Amino acid sequence: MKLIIAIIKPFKLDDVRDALREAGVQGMTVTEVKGFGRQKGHTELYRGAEYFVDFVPKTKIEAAVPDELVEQAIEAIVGAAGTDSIGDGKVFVSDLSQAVRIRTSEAGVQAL
Amino acid sequence: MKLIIAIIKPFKLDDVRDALREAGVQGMTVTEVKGFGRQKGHTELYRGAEYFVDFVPKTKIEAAVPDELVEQAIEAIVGAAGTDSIGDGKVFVSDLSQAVRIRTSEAGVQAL
Amino acid sequence: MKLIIAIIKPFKLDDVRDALREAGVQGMTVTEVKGFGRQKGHTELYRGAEYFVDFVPKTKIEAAVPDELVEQAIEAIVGAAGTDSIGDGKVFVSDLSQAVRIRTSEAGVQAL
Amino acid sequence: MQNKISKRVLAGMYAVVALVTPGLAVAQDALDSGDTAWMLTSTALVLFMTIPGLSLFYAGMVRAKNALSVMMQCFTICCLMTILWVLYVYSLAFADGSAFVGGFGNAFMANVGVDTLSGTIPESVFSMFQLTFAIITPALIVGAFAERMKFSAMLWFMGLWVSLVYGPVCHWVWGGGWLGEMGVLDFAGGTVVHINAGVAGLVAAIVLGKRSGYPKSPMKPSNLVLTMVGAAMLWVGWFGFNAGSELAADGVAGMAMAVTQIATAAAALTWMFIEWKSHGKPSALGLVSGAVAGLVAITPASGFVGPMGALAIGIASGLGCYLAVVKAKRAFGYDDSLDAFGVHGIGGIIGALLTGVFVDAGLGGAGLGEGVTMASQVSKQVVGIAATIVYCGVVSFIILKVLDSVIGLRVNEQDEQEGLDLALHDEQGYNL
Amino acid sequence: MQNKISKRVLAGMYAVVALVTPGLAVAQDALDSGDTAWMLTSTALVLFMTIPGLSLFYAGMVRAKNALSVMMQCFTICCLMTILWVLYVYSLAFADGSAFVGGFGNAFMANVGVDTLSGTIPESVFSMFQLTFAIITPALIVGAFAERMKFSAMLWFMGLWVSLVYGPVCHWVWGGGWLGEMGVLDFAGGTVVHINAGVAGLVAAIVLGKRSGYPKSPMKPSNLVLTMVGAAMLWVGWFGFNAGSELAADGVAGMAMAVTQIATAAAALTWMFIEWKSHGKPSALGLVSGAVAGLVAITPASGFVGPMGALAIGIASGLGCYLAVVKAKRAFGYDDSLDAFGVHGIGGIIGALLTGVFVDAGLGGAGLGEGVTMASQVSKQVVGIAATIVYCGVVSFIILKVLDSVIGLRVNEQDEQEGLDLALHDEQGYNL
Amino acid sequence: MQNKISKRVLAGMYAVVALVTPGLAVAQDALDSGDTAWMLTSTALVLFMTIPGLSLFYAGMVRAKNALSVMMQCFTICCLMTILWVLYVYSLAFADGSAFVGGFGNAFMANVGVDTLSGTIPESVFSMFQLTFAIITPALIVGAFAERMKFSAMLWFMGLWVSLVYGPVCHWVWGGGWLGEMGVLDFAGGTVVHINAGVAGLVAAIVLGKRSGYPKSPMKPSNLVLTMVGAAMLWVGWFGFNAGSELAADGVAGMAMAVTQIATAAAALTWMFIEWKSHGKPSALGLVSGAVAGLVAITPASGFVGPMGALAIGIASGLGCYLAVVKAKRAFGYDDSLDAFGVHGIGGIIGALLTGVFVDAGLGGAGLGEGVTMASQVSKQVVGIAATIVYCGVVSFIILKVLDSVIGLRVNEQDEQEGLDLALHDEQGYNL
Ligand SMILES: Nc1ncnc2c1ncn2[C@@H]1O[C@H](COP(=O)(O)OP(=O)(O)O)[C@@H](O)[C@H]1O
Ligand SMILES: Nc1ncnc2c1ncn2[C@@H]1O[C@H](COP(=O)(O)OP(=O)(O)O)[C@@H](O)[C@H]1O
Ligand SMILES: Nc1ncnc2c1ncn2[C@@H]1O[C@H](COP(=O)(O)OP(=O)(O)O)[C@@H](O)[C@H]1O
Repeated sequence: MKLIIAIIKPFKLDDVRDALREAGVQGMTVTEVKGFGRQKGHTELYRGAEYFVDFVPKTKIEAAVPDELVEQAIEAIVGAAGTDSIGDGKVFVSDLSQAVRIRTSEAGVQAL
Repeated sequence: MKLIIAIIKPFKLDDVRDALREAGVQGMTVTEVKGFGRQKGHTELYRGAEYFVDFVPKTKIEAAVPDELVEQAIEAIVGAAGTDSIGDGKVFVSDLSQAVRIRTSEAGVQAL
Repeated sequence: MKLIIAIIKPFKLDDVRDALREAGVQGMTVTEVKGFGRQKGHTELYRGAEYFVDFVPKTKIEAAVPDELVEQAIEAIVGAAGTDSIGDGKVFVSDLSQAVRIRTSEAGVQAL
Repeated sequence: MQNKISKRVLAGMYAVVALVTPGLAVAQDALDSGDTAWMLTSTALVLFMTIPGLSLFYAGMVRAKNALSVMMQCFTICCLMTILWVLYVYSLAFADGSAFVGGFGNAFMANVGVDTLSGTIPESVFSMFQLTFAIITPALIVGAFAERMKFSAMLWFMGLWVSLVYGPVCHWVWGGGWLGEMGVLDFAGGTVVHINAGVAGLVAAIVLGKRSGYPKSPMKPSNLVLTMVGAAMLWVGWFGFNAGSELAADGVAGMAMAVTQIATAAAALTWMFIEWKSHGKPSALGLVSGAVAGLVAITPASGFVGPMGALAIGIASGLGCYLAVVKAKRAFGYDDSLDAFGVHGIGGIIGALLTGVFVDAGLGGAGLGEGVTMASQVSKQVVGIAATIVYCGVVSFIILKVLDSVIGLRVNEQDEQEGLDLALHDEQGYNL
Repeated sequence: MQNKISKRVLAGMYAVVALVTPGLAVAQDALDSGDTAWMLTSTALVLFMTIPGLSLFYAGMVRAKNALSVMMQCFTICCLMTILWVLYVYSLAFADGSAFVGGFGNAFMANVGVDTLSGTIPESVFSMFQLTFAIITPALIVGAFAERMKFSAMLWFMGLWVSLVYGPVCHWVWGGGWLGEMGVLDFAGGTVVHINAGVAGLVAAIVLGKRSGYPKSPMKPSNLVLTMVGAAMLWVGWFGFNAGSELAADGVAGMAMAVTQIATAAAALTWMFIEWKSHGKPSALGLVSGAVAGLVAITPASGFVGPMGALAIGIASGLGCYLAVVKAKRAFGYDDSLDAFGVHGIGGIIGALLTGVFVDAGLGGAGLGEGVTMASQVSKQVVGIAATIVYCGVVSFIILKVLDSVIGLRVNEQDEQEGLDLALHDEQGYNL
Repeated sequence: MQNKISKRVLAGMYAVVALVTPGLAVAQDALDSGDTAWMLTSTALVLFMTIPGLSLFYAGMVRAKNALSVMMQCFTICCLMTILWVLYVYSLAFADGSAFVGGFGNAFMANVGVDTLSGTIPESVFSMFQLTFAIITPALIVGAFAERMKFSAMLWFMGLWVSLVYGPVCHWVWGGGWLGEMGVLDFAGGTVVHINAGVAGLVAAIVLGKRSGYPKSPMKPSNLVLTMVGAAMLWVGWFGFNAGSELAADGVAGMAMAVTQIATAAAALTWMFIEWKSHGKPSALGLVSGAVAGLVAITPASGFVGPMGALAIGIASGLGCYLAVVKAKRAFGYDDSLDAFGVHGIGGIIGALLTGVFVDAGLGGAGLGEGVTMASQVSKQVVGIAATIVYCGVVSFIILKVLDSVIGLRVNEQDEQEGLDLALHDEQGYNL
């Protein structure tokens, strides 16, 4: 099993969720995050105090998938999240040594 | 060392924290997340505009533990977080190659 | 590639970002989290109802880095995030088997 | 002082007289534009107390998932009471009738025209001013059963309660009924509004049972910033409540505003210092809880007592309500979610009793009636309090039990978990 | 009733008379401190409707990233209208002129001194009270184009619109112009304020086009708690709007307040129950939308109808605006972001029409003018409505088209994505 | 105009006269219900400025972790001032005494009864109206030391400051003291309220030192939506502040309201356009900061100047306060957290000076006193400003230094880091 971590633009969440679902991914967990990278941030000004904020709002998706689904899942994300502009985000993959469904105590790929 | 990632129902957080503490886990980091899976979401309606929200509020717990504690920790989580209903959540485990305590620069299991 | 996960005190974020940037890390993703560990929490009292909150606000930084940057990155974080007081946080490292930049579909270290 | 009491009572009587001989009422009194200006303003101020005042005060204290539900309850009560009021409740409360309830002479606002007066103000204004009291009283009860009652059951309860409890009790005290006749002093609603709401709230909290998880799970206020805003709005609006109850812009109204300010400040500081002493830190929620306690307690007394009486009433209510909310509730174990009973019930009782004391001219008050001693006045007050508690308690209990068996009072466990905003209204308070 | 109409109209006329012979005005009428007290208060209440009332109502309904932008638009409108008003718009609306527009006799507040009266109140107060109407009307339009208009274009549009549309239409109805002369009844602004704002909003929504992503992407209200607060403030402030439009603290003002309360409650409950019936759950946003619909519809009628007429107008507007907002908008596909047209346009039309019906003494109203039948009054109302729709629609369209070609109306796609708060103002509403 | 000045001054004098010969005061003047209605309303409006108005304005500008603390400070000040006022500060300010401070004739509200008049209104109302000024003045200072002062030290400071600074300075100007006698014009509190609060704030900001991290760490406003609501409430409430300062519902009150509206709008737009020009974008916070600057500057002038004078004062204050807040603060390096000095101190000085200019009848004002030239009036104004700055500056400094050595003024570093809400009050503003 692998854990796919995708950082995307927030307004692409629904598209990516749909694409992942179509690719056979059953579940995922989503977090609001702030990203730092090539995409520039913005300026805020309050009564003369200027703040440059170089973090931009992003959405992180984590999905545990069986090994055989990894390629399709990555493709699905890349396909759905792209806008051809800086800041579209990344996909990272890491290994999972175990997965358990709390409700049933099922373990392994059945738990996903 | 392993990183245990548990997605649970938010109101179970205190129970799971206590169970983990009893199982010997010393620290953890908690994030508010939204989950997508078998559990159904909800509908919202604003002046005739209907939105179906299929993400449900969840809480993510991350705990780095020494290898020998992994089993107990998983059991503790599964025991404390279950409500026998859909959406109770998952536990994922991945490897950690390093851990450092910032305050002391201690590394490895001592850092946990 | 490795994924560096650092839990730090929120007000150290800017310092750590600068240190990581200097160490050659190009991007990172930041999440507001709550931490549980040795650092004590606080009490809240509302009309006689007392709540002891043992979670303290923390900031989590995730940065995917090429293997050769791991040591420097850890040092940068430890150097910038420390206040010599309990609760300064941790750095964890895990393996990444893949990374993809959504915009260009570049994979591997080029994607970081 | 007799003068002032009678002004209050007369208002009701004029409504009655106007029915029979409208020309006469006009002959006796002429419209005073200054009094009318103040009463139009007071009506706006008291409506402002419920929406947005009380709505915010309550919305900030519940968990975020129930914030809209309490606001919506307050708003819907505002609407429902308005309709019932003009249909028949105003008439039940203020039209000519028995010692216990008014008749139907003003049902459908009959006999209330553009030129009908009530004292020196249009009767339309008197009726609307009184309506705002009939709105806030049931809205206060919402605090007791917040976060767990079905919306439909809430609507039925409030409709029945205002018809069977509020209307009659209002008639007893202000509409020419037996308590007013007996000489019970209640300038702006210690019994009619606060004891009434507090007792109904206590009964509702007990009949509905505790919120799931109470008191173990944390139920932290979601937005105390808004609670403080709500408290401030209650405070400012209360000037209309108390000084408006004089139904004129005169010296009594002025003094009513002054004693309101003084008692409120004293009660707020009292609560704050007790908490500081006993817990180690003063809190914002404590401060404003004390302020509301003081506002409640000075209400029945506001047209009768002087500045130093107000100070005493403020301190007493700050202390008494603190004990009720922080100590007694925990000891008895009922779940009065937002302390409708602890603040309004207890504060109302303290105020009603002390009105009988500080009305004494020797204590700076407006003076006892002819042939009335402080002891006899206090016993009249006790009768007023007891009658309200018993009548309101019994009838509220019956209404709730009947509704529970017919449609059910509580939402189910899962809806409570999810929060009433989503479960009952398909919307969320905050999407920040 | 004639008496009341004339009071409204006279106000404008006094302004004119005062110009020529200030001494005369003073001779005819003396300042009444009660009326003045109420009008000072009403002015504060109506200003309160826009800031913070409407600002909050709107800010809560947009997405968090645009919350400040709508508040800032309302605030800036408040400031800009104030300056234009004292420079020349007050004069255009109320100074002596033709049947279509006033002259420049009061430009720069000329001839408005400390002692100048307008009826029984200082003309300074009359002018400020009217200014608050000239503030809220353009501010209402903001709801139609929220979340996508350039700030600079908004400023130009509003400045031109108040000069070319609001000023003249106000003159037609209240300033001695042709609609008022013809006998069109508009007590507090059904045509001048609500139809005017609603139609301008509809035109703006269409000319600007839909928000990017509408209606596919979710555009959930960010803070309905604040929207409810805003609605409550509108409600309370509306007492100043309607009862203040009597320009005196008297029986008509009292009845205007009463019918405002009744219609609002009825409309809110109507919307709520329809939604409950059709969707399965009642919502807080629905409830307050209904309340605003009722407030709008009773506005033109408030000095003319009785309590039961108000009930009918409330129910009709709750139903009519529900259909407009929930059904018609979707059917036609325009993006009136916060339903400025659906609520104010439609509610204003319903109210203006029904004013002609329920003014009838047989239906509890103040009575039709001499020789006027219900049918003829209704047709006068239709003329008023139609004239406002056509004139406002055409001129608003021209202004927008010209501005679009000169400076552009819309922000670019990226700014819309980022949110106007950051993109146009370099600040954020919430940093919690 | 003389008439108006004297009205203001007389109010204080009546209080004095009433002490000695209460019958006489009643004989001279009768209660006017219209004036009383307006003053009851104005009192509510000015209280509304502090709670919730200023509390929200400030709470939105601090970081979320300190939001409750500033609200609690404003609320506690409201309570504490009320108690001290009725005990002795009202007497210090308005009872018969020397040219520098009043006596104890009204301590414990002695000689203020239901029938005691002050001009045409009850003295209870006059006293409460003045109390609301004594509440908002110290509450304004909170802005200068927000986010770092100990709550206990704040309480002591405010109690001492109102007794040693506010009471006397109020007496100098309005209570029959030397500045009023000399002919300094301050209609509604340019010196007494705003310069006083601004200077005390500046001294406090300097004595306490900068917030930890200032100016390097970001200290973004947590909730500008609420700041805008607070600003709106200040604006609306200010109608009570300025027009209420006439103590009557008459033509001067009407004009005071009008000029308040005009100056505020002009100042807000001025600030906005300067910012737009210099930074490239207009901001909501800038707009409302300008509005408050305009409100401050028109305060001393409001009963004396005409609409065009108001326009000029508004523009001048928008410009002057912008420079003070955006440029001067940074240049000098003190940390006046929320710009109490920059807006209230500087705005108050600009307004006080320009009052001496635009009071001139030739500039549309009420006219200079007999034998007074513009130059001589301006020099009187300078004396008033200078006296207030020096006296308030010195005494505030001494109080702060003494308190610092006795109990300490600042919270420790860790508490400041955690936020005052949790550290000092064990509660949180938001749990969303
Ligand atoms: N090395 C990294 N580790 C973790 N997250 C990263 C890393 N680099 C970028 N990100 C995340 O991806 C987002 C997009 O990256 P950015 O460099 O702005 O543009 P692009 O995706 O087009 O390369 C960032 O905002 C950040 O959240
Ligand atoms: N494959 C997955 N990867 C990551 N998170 C998942 C995955 N599947 C489920 N989750 C998380 O677990 C939560 C519960 O899953 P769900 O399918 O609803 O019920 P159950 O836990 O009973 O199987 C989801 O809301 C989501 O947060
Ligand atoms: N085993 C762990 N797994 C995950 N996060 C941890 C673990 N231990 C500590 N943390 C995180 O690190 C933070 C700091 O830890 P703490 O024990 O309080 O102090 P210190 O860093 O000085 O050891 C915690 O608040 C928590 O977020």
